[in-house]
Amino acid sequence: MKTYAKKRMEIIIEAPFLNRLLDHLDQQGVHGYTVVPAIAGKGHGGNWSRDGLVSDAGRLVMVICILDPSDASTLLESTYAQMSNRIGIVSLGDVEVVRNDHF
Amino acid sequence: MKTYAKKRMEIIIEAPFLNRLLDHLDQQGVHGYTVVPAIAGKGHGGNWSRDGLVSDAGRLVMVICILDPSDASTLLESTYAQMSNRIGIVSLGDVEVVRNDHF
Amino acid sequence: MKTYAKKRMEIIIEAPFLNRLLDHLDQQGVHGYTVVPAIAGKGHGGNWSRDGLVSDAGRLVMVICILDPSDASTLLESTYAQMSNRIGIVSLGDVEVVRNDHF
Amino acid sequence: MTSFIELASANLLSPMVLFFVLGVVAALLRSSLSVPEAVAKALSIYLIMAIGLKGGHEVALAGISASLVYALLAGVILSFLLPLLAYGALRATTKLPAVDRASIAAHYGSISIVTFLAAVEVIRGLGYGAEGYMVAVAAVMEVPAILSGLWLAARSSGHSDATAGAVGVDRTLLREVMLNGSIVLLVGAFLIGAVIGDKGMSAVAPLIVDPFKGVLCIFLLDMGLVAGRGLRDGWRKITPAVLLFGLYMPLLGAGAGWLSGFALGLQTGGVALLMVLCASASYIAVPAAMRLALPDANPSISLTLALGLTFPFNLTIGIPIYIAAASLI
Amino acid sequence: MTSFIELASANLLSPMVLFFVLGVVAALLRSSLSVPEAVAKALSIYLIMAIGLKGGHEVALAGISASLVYALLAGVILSFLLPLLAYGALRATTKLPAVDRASIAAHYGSISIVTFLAAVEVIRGLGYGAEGYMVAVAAVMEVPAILSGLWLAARSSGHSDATAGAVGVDRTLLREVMLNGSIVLLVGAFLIGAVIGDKGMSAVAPLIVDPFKGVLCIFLLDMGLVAGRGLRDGWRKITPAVLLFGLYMPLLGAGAGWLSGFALGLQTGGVALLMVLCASASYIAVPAAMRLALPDANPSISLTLALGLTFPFNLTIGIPIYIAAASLI
Amino acid sequence: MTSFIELASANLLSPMVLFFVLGVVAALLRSSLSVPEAVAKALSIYLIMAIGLKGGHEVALAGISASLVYALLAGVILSFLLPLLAYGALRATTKLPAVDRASIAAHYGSISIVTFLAAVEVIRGLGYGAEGYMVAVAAVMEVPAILSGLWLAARSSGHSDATAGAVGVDRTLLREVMLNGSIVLLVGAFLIGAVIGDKGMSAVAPLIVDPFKGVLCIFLLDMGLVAGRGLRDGWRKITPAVLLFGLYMPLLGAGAGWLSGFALGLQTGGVALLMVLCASASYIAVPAAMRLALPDANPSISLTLALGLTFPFNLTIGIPIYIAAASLI
Ligand SMILES: Nc1ncnc2c1ncn2[C@@H]1O[C@H](COP(=O)(O)O)[C@@H](O)[C@H]1O
Ligand SMILES: Nc1ncnc2c1ncn2[C@@H]1O[C@H](COP(=O)(O)O)[C@@H](O)[C@H]1O
Ligand SMILES: Nc1ncnc2c1ncn2[C@@H]1O[C@H](COP(=O)(O)O)[C@@H](O)[C@H]1O
Ligand code: NA
Ligand code: NA
Ligand code: NA
Repeated sequence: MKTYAKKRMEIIIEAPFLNRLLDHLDQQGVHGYTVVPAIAGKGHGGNWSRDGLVSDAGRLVMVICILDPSDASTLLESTYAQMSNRIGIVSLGDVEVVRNDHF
Repeated sequence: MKTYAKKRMEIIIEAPFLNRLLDHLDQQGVHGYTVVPAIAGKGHGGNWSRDGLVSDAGRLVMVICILDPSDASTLLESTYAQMSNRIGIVSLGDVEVVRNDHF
Repeated sequence: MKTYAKKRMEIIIEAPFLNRLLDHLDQQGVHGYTVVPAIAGKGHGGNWSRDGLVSDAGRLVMVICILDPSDASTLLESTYAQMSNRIGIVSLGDVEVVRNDHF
Repeated sequence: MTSFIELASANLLSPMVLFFVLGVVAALLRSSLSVPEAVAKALSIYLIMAIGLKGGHEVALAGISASLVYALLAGVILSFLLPLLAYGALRATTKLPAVDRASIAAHYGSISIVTFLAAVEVIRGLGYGAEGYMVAVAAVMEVPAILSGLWLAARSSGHSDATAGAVGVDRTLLREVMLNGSIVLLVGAFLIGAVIGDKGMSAVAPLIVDPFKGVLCIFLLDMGLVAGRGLRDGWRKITPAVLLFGLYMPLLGAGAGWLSGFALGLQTGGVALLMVLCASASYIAVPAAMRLALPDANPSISLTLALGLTFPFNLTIGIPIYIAAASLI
Repeated sequence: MTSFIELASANLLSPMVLFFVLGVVAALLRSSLSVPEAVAKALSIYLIMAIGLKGGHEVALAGISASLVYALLAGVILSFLLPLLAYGALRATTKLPAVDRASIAAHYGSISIVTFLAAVEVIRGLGYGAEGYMVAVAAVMEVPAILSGLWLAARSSGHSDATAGAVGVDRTLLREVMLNGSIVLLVGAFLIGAVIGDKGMSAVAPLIVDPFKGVLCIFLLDMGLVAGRGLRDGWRKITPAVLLFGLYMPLLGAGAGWLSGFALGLQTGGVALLMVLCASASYIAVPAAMRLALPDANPSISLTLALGLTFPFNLTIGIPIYIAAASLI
Repeated sequence: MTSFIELASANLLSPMVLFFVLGVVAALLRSSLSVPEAVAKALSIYLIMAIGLKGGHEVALAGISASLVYALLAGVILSFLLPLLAYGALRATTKLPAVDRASIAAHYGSISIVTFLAAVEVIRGLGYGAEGYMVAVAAVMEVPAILSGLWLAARSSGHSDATAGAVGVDRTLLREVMLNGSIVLLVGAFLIGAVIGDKGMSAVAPLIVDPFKGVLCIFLLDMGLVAGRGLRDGWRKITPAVLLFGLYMPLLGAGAGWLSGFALGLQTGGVALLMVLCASASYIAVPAAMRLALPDANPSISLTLALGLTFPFNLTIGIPIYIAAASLI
């Protein structure tokens, strides 16, 4: 089956910032993304766990975004600029998809 | 440590269709998969959020399936055929594993 | 934008073992990880679903850990040794990141 | 008709309606207020369990009568026929594709159990009598409309395009529809309510009966949040003609319910409840079934209609209208 | 023995048992009915907190007595010894590997708090007296069985294979077992119940006491769903001999509880409760501990036995049998 | 001052405080006990809804008075000014960077609704009178402190570094802060409580009023777990000087509340509640706002202070102190 090379961007970010990040992705013309909950984690800022939290602060979410390789570099740069001070990380991997025009 | 090349298939699909998708994977002889919840997303069909939903409709889940490269192409094709009209996306990436025979 | 090659380790493991796994990662000097819930799955040991479970037993979680390629092999080996008898799987993929020193 | 205005304003100032409005407003303002999915599910389990238990208990007290059997039959027939009415109305007034018409028709033939619950509270508050078996009527009205909708879709696609096979009602689908969690729980709780007797009922009453209205308020807050979010996003996807359908279809349905209730000789509250069942549209069991059976139908149109327009319409002014109409008999 | 049949059928028609059955049926039919994990955890927090508070309060009212101390001692000893009995029975009647025998034995030596709760409700409904401190006995019976099970596993693996080291009871494991959430909450709520007095108790009673049975019904619905799912999938993995164990082992345990309760001079309800504790098998604390300590043991065998067979057996006909037997004393 | 000791020990033995302590102990022991996030959110929705409804209902009964307006004004002013006090105190006694001082200051100017709830229960238990509108005062005190904190941060960063622009209070932020879920729900429930009258209130009372204290216990168990976890991990990140701030700042705030309550001529309970509001620090609305507005501030310092030190301090000995002080007037 014919597949097309795309990039898979994975952003792990603190929950209060999520809406702004998604607005940013929308503005950058990203076609789609999916948000997955995280339940615990550790980073330079120490570890956290979602259990029992009422506030969004102190909780992380993961945003998965499959995009065209030609857009990846610009998006990575602008996203990274948006996030720089925030608690969170961004990574980029290679994937193949079937529907080239969907992403 | 010796590792083996495998494919990681990631399917994001609307929840009501999940059981049928898993039945399909079972029939195709897939050895294993893991389902992860999604909490929000956006695609061509607009955006959605899981909060407060009672019905499965309008909610998405993510299925992760690590499989042998030799099976990947057939499975991608048959899965894609099953899903075509559905809300959702499929992507395929490369990973390495230790236990070759487990997948 | 300049990016650096890293490894993305994805561990799917039964929940009761999670704390020990994280302690192990800490001891191995891993800089960070994120834990994502899983809601259902299938493997050689049969299928499971998280719905309605009260006990941690019978439930799986996914640990995502982005690390330096130079550490990947050792970590894979030691993690695999820790887990061998457990219900779960480990896979390793390639990703790029912006902040080289963060991982 | 002063009494109708009194009735309507009493309804609009009830905590249930106000919490629904709060939810809608919060969602439209993009507030971060939200009810976690697990909690929304728990609330719906509670409400369905409670209504099933109480209904079963009441039927057991009253015994199985001919009028119960007739009412069940009427419910099944209404649920089968209302989709035809809705489908025809959509064809006459909108340009929606056939598959969307069929999907929406299935939603409107089926019922909204929360609208039913809200109406039960209002009717009880006003002191009207209602048959205890109306819960059973609600239960039997959930599924037939789905079959009608699928038949409409298959029929239309048979004429117009080639993918007819995809629409066929296969066995798996039928099982999934009949064994939808909310249906199984409603029927199961009904049967349990029918056998546990007064002793069993009084054991569970402090959970099931007393806090019921309060829980309904929280659930309606959640429904308001979901409906408001749906309106915010779905607004642009529906044309004025489709929007109008969401407001007149409940009245058509209620009309059919009024006639049937009259023919069945139900009490005033019973007639009003049958009207509510006919007027309301499903947003739990049917949407999931439609996603499985009619993947080409656009889910956001039917959800915006059922939850964003018809539900609030019924909750706020529909219920008082139906009660007023029922009391004319 | 008419009274036993009456007792059994009253139990079988209680809302608690019926909701459990509804859950099992829904799961076997593959209905989409499910209770979200977060809600199931919340229900178990509520139930454990309630039972702990009530138990502590009752003990504080009655004061610490010699009979309380003896009962606690008996509980610890029974929990240590019952796994030996179970292990032996499994070796005699099944071909399971030693590590599975040890794991199952630990489950059966420990207790099921929900079975205990259900029994308390039945016994109270029948008007039998029971010692308030039985909750404390339940608490002390949770852990010793785990240690016995681990000792059995270590002993057998010492003889047969080389990975003996992996089985040793390390410090971390012991801490994790003792500090399991359900155990900490039960003990903590017990202590709180013991000090808050009547005033504190009446402050929390509208949440903790009144809706208790209703919550238990929802929890049993969930247990039924999980048990039914387990049966559906686990059925093929257990042989008839293992299956049989899940039905006769509770009777063996209950026998040991009967003798001990008689020796301790407990009231009828107290004897029945001790029998229930001995007859029931854990499916919350022990499975998690076994996954940590004995990763080679197959978790689906022990869960199918404890939750799929022994739990329903005790809930439906076990409890009436134990009460009938206790009332013979 | 025997009465204070009595008061304090009665408070310390209340189920609410004991469950908080149980949570802290369980977390420090690394027990696996935890409350799922969805359940914690549901509990907070319940508590906020209940307090809002009751407050609105009481204000509607009493009517809008001049003293209500003055109290609201005082609340707004206190919430604006307390951060200045906190910021100054932190500059005088600690070496924290300006952005952390500003963030912490915002937390302390705002309020903790759970501390308020706990105080209401204690005050009611003791029979002191309190103004029904104190809930409204609590609501208006949530936000102004956030603006003060941001102003402090902008001012200091204007002097010292170049990234001043990042701190500016943009429109989006303001909307996000004002429309925080907990604020919208509190205000909405208050307004609903004000219009539903006695009939509406009695409909929801079995959920909203009766089980309230029990739910508060479970929520405090959860707060204890989160606070204990925060203490375990955050301990090393705060210096003794910062730690001290978490203990004396509530007293400073309470002092300001005492003076204001005296000036406003509030009843004893009202003065104590205003002290509690001034003494308590936010850990729901403010932390989320600070993460958005001041990403450079270290969130674990403010959370450890607000939830790990000040909250337990107020809950255990703060509330009795404030009541004793208020009763001196
Ligand atoms: N190397 C990593 N791999 C996966 N997740 C990470 C990694 N580093 C950080 N994270 C996640 O990002 C969050 C913030 O990291 P930090 O900004 O380093 O405190 C952590 O709590 C983790 O959830
Ligand atoms: N490019 C993408 N990257 C990640 N997730 C996506 C992407 N496109 C779509 N999705 C997910 O798939 C769902 C359906 O997409 P669509 O069929 O385009 O409406 C969306 O709601 C997202 O959750
Ligand atoms: N090939 C696979 N791809 C994704 N997840 C898997 C795969 N195999 C196993 N798993 C996950 O790991 C769990 C344990 O697998 P097993 O040890 O094979 O029973 C399963 O329940 C799945 O959640
Ligand atoms: Na209808
Ligand atoms: Na036992
Ligand atoms: Na304050």
